[in-house]
Amino acid sequence: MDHQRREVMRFATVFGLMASIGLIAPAQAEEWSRAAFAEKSLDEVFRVIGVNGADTSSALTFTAPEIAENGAVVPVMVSSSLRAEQIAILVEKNPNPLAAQFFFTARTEPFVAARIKMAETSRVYALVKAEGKWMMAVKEIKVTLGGCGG
Amino acid sequence: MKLNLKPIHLIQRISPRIVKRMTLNMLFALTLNVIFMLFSMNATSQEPSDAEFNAMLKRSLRAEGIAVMERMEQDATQALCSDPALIHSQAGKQTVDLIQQANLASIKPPSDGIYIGDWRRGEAIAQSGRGGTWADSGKERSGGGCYNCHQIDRKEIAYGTLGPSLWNYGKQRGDSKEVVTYTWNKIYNAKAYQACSSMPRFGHFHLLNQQQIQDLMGLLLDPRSPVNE
Amino acid sequence: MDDGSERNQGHVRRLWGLRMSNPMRIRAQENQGIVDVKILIRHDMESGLRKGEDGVLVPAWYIHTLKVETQGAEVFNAQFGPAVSRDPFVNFRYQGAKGDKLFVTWMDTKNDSRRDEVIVS
Amino acid sequence: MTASILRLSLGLLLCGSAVWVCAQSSTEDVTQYRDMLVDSNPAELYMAAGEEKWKTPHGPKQTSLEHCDLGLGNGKLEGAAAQLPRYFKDTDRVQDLESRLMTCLSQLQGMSEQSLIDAPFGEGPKKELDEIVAYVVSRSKGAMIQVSTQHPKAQAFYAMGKKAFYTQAGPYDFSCASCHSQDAKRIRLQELPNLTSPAGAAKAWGSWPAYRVSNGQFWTMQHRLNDCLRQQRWPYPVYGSDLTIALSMFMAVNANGGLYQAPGLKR
Repeated sequence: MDHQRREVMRFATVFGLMASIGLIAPAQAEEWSRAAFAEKSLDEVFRVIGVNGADTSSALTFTAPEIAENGAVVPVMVSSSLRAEQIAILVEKNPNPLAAQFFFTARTEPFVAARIKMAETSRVYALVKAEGKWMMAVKEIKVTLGGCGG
Repeated sequence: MKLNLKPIHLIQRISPRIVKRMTLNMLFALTLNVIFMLFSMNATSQEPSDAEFNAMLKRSLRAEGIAVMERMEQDATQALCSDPALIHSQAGKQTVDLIQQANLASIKPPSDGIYIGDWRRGEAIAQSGRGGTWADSGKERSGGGCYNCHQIDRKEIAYGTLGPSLWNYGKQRGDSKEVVTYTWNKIYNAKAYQACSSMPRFGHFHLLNQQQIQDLMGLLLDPRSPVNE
Repeated sequence: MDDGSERNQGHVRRLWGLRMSNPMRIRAQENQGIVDVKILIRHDMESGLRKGEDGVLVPAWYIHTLKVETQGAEVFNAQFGPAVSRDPFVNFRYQGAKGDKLFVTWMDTKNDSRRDEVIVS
Repeated sequence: MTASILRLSLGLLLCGSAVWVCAQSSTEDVTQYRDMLVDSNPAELYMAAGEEKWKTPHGPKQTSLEHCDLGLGNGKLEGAAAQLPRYFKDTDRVQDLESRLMTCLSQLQGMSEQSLIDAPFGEGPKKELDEIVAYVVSRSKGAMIQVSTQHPKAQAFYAMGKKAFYTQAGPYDFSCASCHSQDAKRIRLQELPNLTSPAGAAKAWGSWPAYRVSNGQFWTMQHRLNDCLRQQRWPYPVYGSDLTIALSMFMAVNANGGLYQAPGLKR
């Protein structure tokens, strides 16, 4: 890792300060969708993020473990053979199903990997919007106990 | 209910007649042990003395919550099983028998004569590994932590392998008086059959109460329990 | 900004808070025109559903937006809810070149934010 | 939408209806889970913070830890962690990494050792110590574990650690050996390293300290041992106490010849 270490420079985050005192909007391209993350069922999340029907597709690859030793960290990876505009990851049995969503530009490859929390064993949905249409994949991920449980 | 923290000396828990016979036997065995230990100490000359070792433990550990320092006072079973060289020695083998007898003699059958409880509650007890640590209050009932070491209901995939699989336990063994008594005894005091078993003595140290042991018995032996599907 | 106001004190706290946040760990490597970007962020990502040691719920506090810009244009925008793991990790790819300067910015629900930059290798 | 969810649920029955098939492949699946996690270890965040703390002058003498001797000379970090615990002449003690760093923090920067010992895990000065540990061990990554018992005190600590490893006590009759003296066993789904075998000890000793995903914390070996003893239902081990160092000595010497790969990533 050492040889790969970059000189990571930190800015005074003028941007953040400006955002905090309301001089500019927090994000210009895609504003954080508080509503989508607050919804409590899959269908409500679909409605808010504009999914009105999605089918499984071989163009979509969703990689996640069958078994997660701990629900606190569940690695997920989504990719597509079609250019993606948006990817969303939903956990059916979490109190708020939408875990994360990603917005891509024409330069972004249709690929994302992240780590999410799962409250319990649940189906996990990966949704990809490509060419204006949504497709999806679903996987059941078992959340187990790894250690003594004491 | 509070955990009984102080190690119980087995000798005090068995009938006077057996004590008399056993004390003599044990004294003989222990004398042999001491001779053996002195010999092995000279042989390797690296083993710390008990005084040194206990002083090290004393300055390194402190009481925290229910985890009091008295927990470091070993009973005869723990003292034997802390010495792997001794267990496999000639003197050790004799002590092993005595320790098993003493543990067996200390087991109490259920006071209401009921051996088989509710398997559903038993499953919950088998799942929970809580209790007995310095982070526990001692007010809540402990779990049995059975899945930590055993496969039980096959639907639970997160099971340990330190102990044997208990899947179909009752289906394979039936519910004869011998099987029921053996199972009760094994949960109550596993050291009755294997002096240095890794399994805690759940009844002996009051880690589980009578009701909880009955419920675990149900999980293992009730024909309706999913374990016996 | 008016001096001595509570609002001003708030900013002092925030400035201190900004100084305390840890730098992100960013790896960005180009291979055949595709830049692979891996970002690790030190953040507790409190969901608001977790009880602390005193048995009281720890208030929600998590990163809600992470964005990556290069040459004045955004190439990646992520929105998180409380179900993104503690110390978040994100991996994405874009069409770029060695020497690209990436600006990575996160913002959380207490309006804390942080911006780090990295040169693609 | 609902219709397509229903269609999908057919595929999901794979695991639900034939649970035992899933059970048989569970170990493979857990391997998949771990493989997906190893790529980016959040311990790197602690390493970066620790490097800054190592290099920044602190305390009344405004000294940085670059003058700290971890056994290979002042400020020499490369491979140092892979040779700990060791006997130190200046303190006339056998010390592990954490206790040695406490010596440096107190001697070089005037920090109170007691305040470090007393601080709760993951907070205040102990969190800073954790970060320094993360940085120091990262500079031994790939080194061979080489712990010496040449000094009589080091030899005595190994013997003491071995005795402690097999000592049963407490209401559960547990010793370290109860869980860590056999090959290929596990608790729940977690494999238990056999710390009495060179391979098992090397795998365990060589991958701690580690970032634990279950609680999102970086744990030093002192923290790891503290939680082992908690689960053993023993009394509380004092941070940096001789018992903890002796147990580390036992593990580290058994691990000699193995590869030091810390900081690791654990469940």
